Amino acid sequence: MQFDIGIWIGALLTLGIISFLYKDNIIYKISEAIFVGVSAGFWFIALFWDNLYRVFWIGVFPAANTNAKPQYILFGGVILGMLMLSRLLGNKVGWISRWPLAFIVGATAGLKLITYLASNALSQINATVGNFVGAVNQPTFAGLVAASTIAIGTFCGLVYFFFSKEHRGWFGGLATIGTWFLMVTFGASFGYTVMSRMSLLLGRIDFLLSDWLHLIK
Amino acid sequence: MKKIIPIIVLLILFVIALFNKSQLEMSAGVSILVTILLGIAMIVVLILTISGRSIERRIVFLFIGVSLILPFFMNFTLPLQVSPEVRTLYDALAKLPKGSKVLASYDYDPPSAPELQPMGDAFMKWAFRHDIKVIIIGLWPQGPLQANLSVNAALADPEIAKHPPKYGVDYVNLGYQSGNEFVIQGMGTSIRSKFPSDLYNTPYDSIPLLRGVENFSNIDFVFNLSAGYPGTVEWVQIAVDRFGVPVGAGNTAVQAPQVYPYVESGQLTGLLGGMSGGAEFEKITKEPGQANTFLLSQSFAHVVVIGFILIGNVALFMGKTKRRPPIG
Amino acid sequence: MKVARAVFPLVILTLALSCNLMAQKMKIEPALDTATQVITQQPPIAPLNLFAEDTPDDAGNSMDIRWDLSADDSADVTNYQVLRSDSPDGPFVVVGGTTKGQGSFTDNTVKPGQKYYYKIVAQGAPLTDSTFVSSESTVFGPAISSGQWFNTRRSNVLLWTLVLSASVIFFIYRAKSGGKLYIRKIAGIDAIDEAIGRATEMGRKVFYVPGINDMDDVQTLASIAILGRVARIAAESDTYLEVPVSKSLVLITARETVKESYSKVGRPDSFREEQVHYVTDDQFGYAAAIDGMVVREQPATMIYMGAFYAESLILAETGNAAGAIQIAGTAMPAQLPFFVAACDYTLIGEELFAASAYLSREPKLLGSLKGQDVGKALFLASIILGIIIEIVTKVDFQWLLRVS
Amino acid sequence: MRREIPLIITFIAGLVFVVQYFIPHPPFDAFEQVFTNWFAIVQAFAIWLGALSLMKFSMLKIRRKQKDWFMSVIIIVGFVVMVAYGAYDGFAGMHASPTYSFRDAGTHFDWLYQNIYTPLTSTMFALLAFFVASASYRAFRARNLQATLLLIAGILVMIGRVPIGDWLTSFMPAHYQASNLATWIMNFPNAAGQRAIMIGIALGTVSTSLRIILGIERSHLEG
Repeated sequence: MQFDIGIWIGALLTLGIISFLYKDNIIYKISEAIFVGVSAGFWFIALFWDNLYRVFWIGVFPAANTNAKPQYILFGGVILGMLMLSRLLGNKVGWISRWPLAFIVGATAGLKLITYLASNALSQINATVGNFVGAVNQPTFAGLVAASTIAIGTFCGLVYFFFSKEHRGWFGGLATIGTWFLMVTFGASFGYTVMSRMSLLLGRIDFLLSDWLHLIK
Repeated sequence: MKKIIPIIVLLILFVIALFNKSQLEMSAGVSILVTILLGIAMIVVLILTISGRSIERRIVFLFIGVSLILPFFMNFTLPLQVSPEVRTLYDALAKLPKGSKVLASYDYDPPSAPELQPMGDAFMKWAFRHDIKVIIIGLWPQGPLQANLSVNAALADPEIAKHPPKYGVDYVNLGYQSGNEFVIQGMGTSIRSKFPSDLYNTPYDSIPLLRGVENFSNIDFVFNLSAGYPGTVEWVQIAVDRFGVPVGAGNTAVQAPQVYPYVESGQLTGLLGGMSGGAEFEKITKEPGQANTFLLSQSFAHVVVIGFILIGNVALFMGKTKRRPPIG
Repeated sequence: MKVARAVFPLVILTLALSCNLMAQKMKIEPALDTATQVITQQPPIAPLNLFAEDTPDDAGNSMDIRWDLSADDSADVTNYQVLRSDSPDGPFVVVGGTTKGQGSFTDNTVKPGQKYYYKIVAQGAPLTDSTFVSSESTVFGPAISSGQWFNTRRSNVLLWTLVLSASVIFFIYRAKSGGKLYIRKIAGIDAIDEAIGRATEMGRKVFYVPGINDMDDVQTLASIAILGRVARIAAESDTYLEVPVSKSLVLITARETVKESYSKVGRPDSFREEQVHYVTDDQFGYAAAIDGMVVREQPATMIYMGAFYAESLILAETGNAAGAIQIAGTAMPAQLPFFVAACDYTLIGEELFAASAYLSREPKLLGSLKGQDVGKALFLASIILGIIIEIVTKVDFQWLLRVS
Repeated sequence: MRREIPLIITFIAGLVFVVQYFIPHPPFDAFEQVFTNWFAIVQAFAIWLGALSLMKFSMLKIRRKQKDWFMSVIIIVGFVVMVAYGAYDGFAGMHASPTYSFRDAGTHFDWLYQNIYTPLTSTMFALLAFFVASASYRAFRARNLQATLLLIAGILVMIGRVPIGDWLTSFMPAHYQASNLATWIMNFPNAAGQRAIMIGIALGTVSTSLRIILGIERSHLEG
């Protein structure tokens, strides 16, 4: 007799979730409810210790044996958080919670505007130009083909995203080539995703067959 | 009647779980027979689909389940070619002289373990066998605990167990630190400032392995296992681009396509992508493990998925599958 | 003709492949340098011309140090150590080092405004475990670091930011003042009205899933903007809209947004708080819960807008099996194929960000799309111009695009 | 005024966080990290609202005795158990010697994590394998040239990443075998498509962010 209560619970929950594939049933419902409750609790606690304790508390009151300086600026986050919770006090005060929200939305917009422009757009265009110029300067046929594949693909793919011009004629032709490249990209992602997902299922099957049923080593 | 079947199945499983002590294995003949049966079943599906009777999705589910489970009991291995990006990583590791210090960053959590744990296990076994010192950290909270699983797997190896590596001298686990890419940034100046003590609260300075380890310039190689953010991209952008330490990585298959450009440009010293990357790494390091046993199932599953795509398409061109009417 | 069109790209692909692979075959491995080193016990010749200066374009916490390699670099030197002191006479402490062949180092541990003195030690063969034969350069100093107020290496990004912002703002104002705008049809967005209409007819719910990222992702911001329009359509047609969310800040924002939409169309009383509810922060816990809701409540319409990861297919397949009309939009490339496969309509990448503008039909919002297109045209032009200019004139066009 | 203040805050915050990118001088150099930290702290506060919403939603179901109200009881119990043990382990760990974290192996929290949370989340993740297969059968049809390209690329990559692929194509010269074809697709056409999408997303982000900063897109702040 081998009996490990943890493995049994794990196995039952695993079967419970998988049973959803057959149809919705009571075991799935219970597993789902446990999942929602436990995971909400998990993140609640994780945010408490990782964000509030580790980031804020340790940041403001660093341990004595490290020579870190207390970062009083972190109180700003607490103030924002408090304002956010003002919503709990009802509609009379609750509108204040829109201020921290406005700050977060504004800061996110500003931050992402610049980082996306720099690291998504400019550096990708730069790489496309760089690849091509590099291939021309040291010409090999394969290098040229590769660099032009990338340059043409990027160019036509972008054409597809034009909103203010009708996709017709030569412009439409470029957009169509663009969609070809997008589709190959999706296909490649699809292939890799299949591989990844199968591996995950293998992990679960291995758990059931080996840890629970002891059918394989 | 229908309601009783699942209960019976469950009961059988319970009995096996409680009392089974023997392991199942199919002989080569049975394996081939099973494979042929699976193929015949697919052909039946094809015929049904062409004749306009699309099979239910639950049958598709069953196919996937069966084609993943059966190979676990089969006993043959497929020839495996080691791809160039895996070889690059191995060559970089193999070039390290004895006593080199490798920083192993485990940046994933249990859901991604099936793909990344085999890589971690193979790496740890290889490192212990070849007298490479390993410094473990994690940018994901669960990472260092996954690393401990790898250490345990390595210590269970009978040959390594004869001369077991010493904690604190041959390997050390510095635990998790929050702050994502800022942790890597900080380690560039001082590893001590980011990891003042190890996982068991031993102060940094009283760990023999870390004597003289100030920052990346004292690290010979970084081995990163990554399932997302923060992960390989951040290691490349900061540790490689700013501090010049070589980084090799293992990634989940989903993430690998986004990391390929860095391999191509040489910023990343080798890449293990998904289960097949893990299997190739196990092969080249001669540390066979889980990825190799999974690979057969993986191959079966790919073939079945491709089979279903083809069946669906053959049916589209030859048969009478109903298309969903457009809405409006 | 059709066949030719289909075969053409395949032929090209095969040709390209074969050429590429042939060329790869022909690559020759460079011969290995087999010269062996003789380690002598002589100290290496000291490095010369040590120079230290403030690292430009930074906060003032680092110093660039350069030196000419020792004349013995290729033979005797194993590595260089960088030493620093507050006074020219020492004591000097090691702040870092480089391997042989590398004559520059950035000291990241300086304080701005303070005087520092540096010297370099070239180390040769080891005598014992911790001592080496070595020789020192002359001391350089004082060097002072300082912080700058503008990062000149980023002036190109500033230029782009200004140009793009200007074009977006320009078209917003032009649209406001009545300028005509053509915006192409975006099928996925046009379908939203119909999809909600279907839910109204069937008397079933509409689910709106705003993705699993928090408010610090622009995709979520875009999703909230779309939610505002969707809620308005739902409120007008008196269809029950349910929004399960996975992040608390999204909960707050989405609830406000939906509430506001209801009161905008004059039905503030039909809004109920529980229409927008939090499930769990957990990716798969969230997916499991929505799966359960979909199977049990059989919504007529599912709308997925925002940042999605692996849960995309779990949700979309379950929604599909439940027979819901599904419209998705995300900028996550890895998830797009699955949304394309399992949903009726999918907004790809940039289309997600255009959706709220397109749905609102407000001229100023549509104007911003036009401005966006100007940006796209500029990017396309820089790909072509960049390639031509660099090849023909060797001018460093890439300066405009380099990000550091 | 109530309406204007949030818009002004958004505008100023947006502008400051654009400008900080160009100023290396303190204190601007630390703005991004400060925002990251603040955001983390706000998240920790905000989750109280989320948890309350979950509890309220569940309570409502129980009080109204809606169908499956018992599941709501399980949700509440699961939440409370996890939070209680997490809090207990965290505080106990701080005062123990040597100290430990609530996540360390051997704590109650870790037991719950390993035996309840991990199987559930891994299995939910693994369901994708089934859904991928059913989507392949049902939805990936070569209806037109675009869809055909998607399929061909997908199949080549899938077959190229397992040993069976090279085995099936072993009659071809090594460079034409499945794994090399897959690598070629990943490196070139895939990279091109990824780039086009990334650049498009960047432009969409710039334009959306501008609309928000300028207060033209304000559905999130109204009311």
